[in-house]
Amino acid sequence: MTPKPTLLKIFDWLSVICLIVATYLALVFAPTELVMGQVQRVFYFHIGTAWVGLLGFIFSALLGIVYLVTKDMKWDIVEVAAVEISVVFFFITIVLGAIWARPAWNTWWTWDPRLTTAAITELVYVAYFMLRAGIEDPDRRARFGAVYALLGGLSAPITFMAIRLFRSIHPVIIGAANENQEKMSMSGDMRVVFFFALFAFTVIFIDLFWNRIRLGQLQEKVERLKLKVM
Amino acid sequence: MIEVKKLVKRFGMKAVLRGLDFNVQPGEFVALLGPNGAGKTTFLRILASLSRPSLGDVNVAGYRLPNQAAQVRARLGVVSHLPLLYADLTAEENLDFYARMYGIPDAPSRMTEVLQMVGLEARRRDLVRTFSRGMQQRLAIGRAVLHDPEVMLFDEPYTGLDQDASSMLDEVLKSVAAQGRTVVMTSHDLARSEDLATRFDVLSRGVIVASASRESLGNANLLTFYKQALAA
Amino acid sequence: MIEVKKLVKRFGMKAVLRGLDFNVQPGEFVALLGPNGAGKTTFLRILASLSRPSLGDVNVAGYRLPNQAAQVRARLGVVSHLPLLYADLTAEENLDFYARMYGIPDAPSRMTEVLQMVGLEARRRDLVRTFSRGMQQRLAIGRAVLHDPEVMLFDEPYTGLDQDASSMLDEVLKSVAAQGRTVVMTSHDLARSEDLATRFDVLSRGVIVASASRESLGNANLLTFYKQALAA
Amino acid sequence: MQLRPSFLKATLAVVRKDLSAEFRSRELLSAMLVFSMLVILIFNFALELEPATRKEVSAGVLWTTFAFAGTLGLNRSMAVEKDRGCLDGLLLAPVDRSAIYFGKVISNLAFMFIVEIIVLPIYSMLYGINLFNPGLLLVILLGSIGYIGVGTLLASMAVQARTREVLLPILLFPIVIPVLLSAVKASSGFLTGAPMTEIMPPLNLLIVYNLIFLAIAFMTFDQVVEE
Amino acid sequence: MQLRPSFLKATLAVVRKDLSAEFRSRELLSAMLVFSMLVILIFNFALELEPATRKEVSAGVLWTTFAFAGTLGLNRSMAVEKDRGCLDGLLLAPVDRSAIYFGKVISNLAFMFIVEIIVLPIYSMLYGINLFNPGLLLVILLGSIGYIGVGTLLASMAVQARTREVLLPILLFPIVIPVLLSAVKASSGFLTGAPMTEIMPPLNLLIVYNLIFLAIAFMTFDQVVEE
Ligand code: HEM
Ligand SMILES: Nc1ncnc2c1ncn2[C@@H]1O[C@H](COP(=O)(O)OP(=O)(O)OP(=O)(O)O)[C@@H](O)[C@H]1O
Ligand SMILES: Nc1ncnc2c1ncn2[C@@H]1O[C@H](COP(=O)(O)OP(=O)(O)OP(=O)(O)O)[C@@H](O)[C@H]1O
Ligand SMILES: [Mg+2]
Ligand SMILES: [Mg+2]
Repeated sequence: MTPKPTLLKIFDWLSVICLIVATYLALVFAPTELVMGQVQRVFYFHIGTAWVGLLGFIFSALLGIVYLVTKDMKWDIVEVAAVEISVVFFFITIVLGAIWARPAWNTWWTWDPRLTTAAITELVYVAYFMLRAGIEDPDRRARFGAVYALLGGLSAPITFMAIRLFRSIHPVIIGAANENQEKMSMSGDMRVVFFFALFAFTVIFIDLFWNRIRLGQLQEKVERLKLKVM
Repeated sequence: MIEVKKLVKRFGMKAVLRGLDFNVQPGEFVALLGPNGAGKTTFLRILASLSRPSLGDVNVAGYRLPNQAAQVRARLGVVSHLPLLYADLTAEENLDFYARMYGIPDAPSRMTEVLQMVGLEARRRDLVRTFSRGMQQRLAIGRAVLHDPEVMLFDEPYTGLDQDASSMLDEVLKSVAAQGRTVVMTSHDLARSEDLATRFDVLSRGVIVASASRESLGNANLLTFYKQALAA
Repeated sequence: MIEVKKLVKRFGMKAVLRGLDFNVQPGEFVALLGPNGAGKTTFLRILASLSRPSLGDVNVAGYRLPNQAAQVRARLGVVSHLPLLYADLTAEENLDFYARMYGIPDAPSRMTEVLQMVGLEARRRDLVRTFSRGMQQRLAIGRAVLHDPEVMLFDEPYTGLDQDASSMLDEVLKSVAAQGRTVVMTSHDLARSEDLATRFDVLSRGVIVASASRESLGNANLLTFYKQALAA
Repeated sequence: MQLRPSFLKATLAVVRKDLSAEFRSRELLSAMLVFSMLVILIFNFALELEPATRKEVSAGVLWTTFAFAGTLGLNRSMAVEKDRGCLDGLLLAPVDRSAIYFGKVISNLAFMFIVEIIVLPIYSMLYGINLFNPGLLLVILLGSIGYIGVGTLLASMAVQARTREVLLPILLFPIVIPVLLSAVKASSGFLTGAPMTEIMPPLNLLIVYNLIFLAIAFMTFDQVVEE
Repeated sequence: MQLRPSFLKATLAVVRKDLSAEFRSRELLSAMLVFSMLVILIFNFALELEPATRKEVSAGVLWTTFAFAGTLGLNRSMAVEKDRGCLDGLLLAPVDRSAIYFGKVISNLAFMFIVEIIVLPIYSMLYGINLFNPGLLLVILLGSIGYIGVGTLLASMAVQARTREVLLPILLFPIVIPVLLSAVKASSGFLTGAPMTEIMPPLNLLIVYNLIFLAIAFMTFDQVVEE
């Protein structure tokens, strides 16, 4: 077994530090938002996980294309890793969103385009795993997974764009189309925390992603050894 | 007619074919023998372009697989243990469909010819649903020879057939061979293989472990040859 | 052990069995031969109480069908060409389930015994999904003998098995017969039937057209006997 | 060794087998759950449920969701038996066939209940309606029994047909609509806090249906599985 | 005789074969039609649709009906190919695999259209809403193409899976919801006589989706049917 690369070890530590710092910044450093109060602190994690989740889904679609072109199993492992981590992160986004929605909109959930498209996106990737579970031949499993990830990848940008395409109560901040759209005013400190959260979750994502790829490779190795023994 | 070099086929980690070499001259009739799970069906599916090789060179009828699959397919007839027929169409409609898919000119006369050959002329307008196992197998063979293929692949064509249907199949196979077509057939029935084939290859654990022509086998028993090949 | 009188089985209008008479003494091993569609499977399914006779008397192991089906079932072991096994359970769990369904006392020791007999002791904790065709067939036989039945029915048990698996099955069948069990087996493989059975019955168009014991057959060839029976 | 297991033991053996197979593959439960979520989602789109009308229709949406997810589960549960001849294996055992029927009913019900237990709180959250109402839970219990009782019988017929991919919902829905209808009525009664005099008629109807369906299924299952 | 048929001829051969098999058995169309009626019925019961709200939701109900009936049809249409190895038979022909894909898409579309043509007047009658609106028909045409286009691809994957009884709706619905959603929006725009500026965005979205889905399916069908 190959030892853990040093860079990965550094990443492991870096992501732990990032998580701690981001938590500190969000819970303590960031100013309390005037309108919504303490619960607004959830925002930094909400946006952080959503960012890496969506990015991972789009990435998995690209990896699907790469697999279909190269037919190299290693891309399948990477694709599964991307989907798996993104599904978890995106689930956290939804849960945090729901927690935030409770005080902000006085309900856990509402059938707003952003929320609905987010739920659909999550279901696409649950279906992705069910498809894979139903196929025994690993090559075919990889191919079907790649095709489905490619189709599913469309739903990630839609989820992102949903609030811009349809009327929505979910606020837009990044590139808000026009000024009269509801917009949360971020103070300078908030902005700092916001960007740090994005950075922190990117680091954490990369670290988990890398570790998950290594796990996939080790699993493959175990399979191979098992076959040799048999 | 068939040239296979260092063919490897993996399902995931598991290598089912591991560097298989296989050559068939035009007009040869090769019986491919081997235990359950040896990879016979897998190998025939690769020759039929239904499955992609993981590694290695495969040439069939002068064309390379998988790149020139369409050319190979036009020259190939396949009989698997499933009938590949539509139960809700008549015998004629089934053949007509495949005739269109192969772009056969003058389809009606060719269809009549084939139906006569497999002895189903009288039932051409009956639904395949109403056919017995033996009759379906006949039609499956008719379907496979419709476009007059140069190479034919048979995967356990005798499975589940009774004596009559088996004799019919014997005759069809002999006539196919007599027309100079190249044939590869898998079977667990050594007696039948001995009757028909001009060459016997034993596939075990993903490679051809022994090969003998009818002449080189001489008076030796095919069963002993097969057992020795596996024991080695 | 088995007494069948004037058995008729219709599917709608079509009579598949038409007044069939059939008797088997305890300890006999009957090979039931016949062309595709003769009604062999239909007949075995009636003996197994899976299908109801349209007319006629059927007695198995001293009980009448279909009225005393439960008593018959407790004394009957069946191997069909499907494995009757759950792919998502292990070998052990499959046997355990059937042991419960047959109310077998002391199931664990009986299961071990059976697994040893069919040579699957080492794989008892593996999912059936991962078994090869031959191994599944072994386990299917293990399942069928679990409750130590008096009568055993085999429907084409050799289909698709290779030489090794077939020899294993030969041995299991011989040991089953040696234990004095009554066996009825259908097969298209005359050579195998000749090796195993003590009696040969030919079923054609829904009736038994010929029956010969091993002794009465003497030196005559089974194939000629079979052909004559069908020609008559 | 000509012992025969008791009715109860045979039933439990079937249940045990189904649960341990499902525990291993989890394919049936996950399929039912995901499908439930999808049906709820599609309903929401299709009907653009306004907050005002939600409370009135949520009993309907809930039962439709259960009905669709249930068909999926029933189909798969019987297909597993049919595919590798296992149904024949069951029928060959020296047990009463109704023990097999009840075994399948109990395991299908178990799957249905698990799905319902997960869907209910999610639905409560999504629509902001408190569904943890003992009356509603009773209706769900009764409605599921009726639905699965007749569904298991019809699924055993459907998997034996040539068109088995499509047959079950077509057979099941028209038969089971009375059950669903009374369940919807009783459920929305409990949800809107209607007086018991309004709730009792559909509830009684539901009980009567359950009894009739189970009795019929009990008596005819034999005929359905035999050739 | 080493001729090869043109792309068009191969596509037409597949369509012709499907249509004549269906013309004989009629099992697919009848199943889809009966199921459509059942879905409409269940909607009506479950939701106790008031005449007032009907007009607003009828586009939604209509599309949900089509979506459910469509899954049934797609599943059966691909199961027929898979069951007796016919899919292998198709793949053995010396034709481009996308010709097979387009052939299946066209015949599935034909079945879908037939069902829609029958369901529309029935729905109009049941709910007293005139659905013969050229705009609506255009939306139905476009929506069905998108739905069947991606559905045929996913059905070819689903029938190859172990859990094929349950997989198709789970794979298909989340992917195809954007198509259904824009179809519902555009349809109800036409039904309520909304201005074209409101109808165009979902209609454009629908066209874009159709193009993307058909392009992806066209390019990946090969991968899905090969071993
Ligand atoms: C793709 C998924 C999502 C993304 C990218 C996303 C992004 C964002 C962003 C950037 C904000 C901050 C807006 C601002 O403060 O001006 C926000 C706020 C919020 N999000 Fe999300 N979100 C997603 C999904 C969800 C989900 C699924 C929920 C609910 C279950 C949710 C609930 C909320 C709530 C309640 C707020 C605060 C709204 C307010 O300030 O009034 N979000 N989201
Ligand atoms: N699609 C697949 N995915 C994974 N493994 C496969 C697949 N197809 C075949 N195999 C495996 O490959 C091996 C060879 O199978 P194959 O069907 O080629 O054997 P065979 O020689 O035809 O056997 P038989 O005599 O039983 O027909 C088996 O171990 C089988 O489990
Ligand atoms: N359930 C059924 N409904 C209608 N016809 C049936 C049914 N089962 C069998 N048949 C018909 O009964 C006849 C006998 O079938 P059966 O399977 O018993 O033959 P068999 O002797 O086992 O043939 P084979 O050697 O091919 O296995 C066939 O013509 C078959 O089509
Ligand atoms: Mg094989
Ligand atoms: Mg038979």
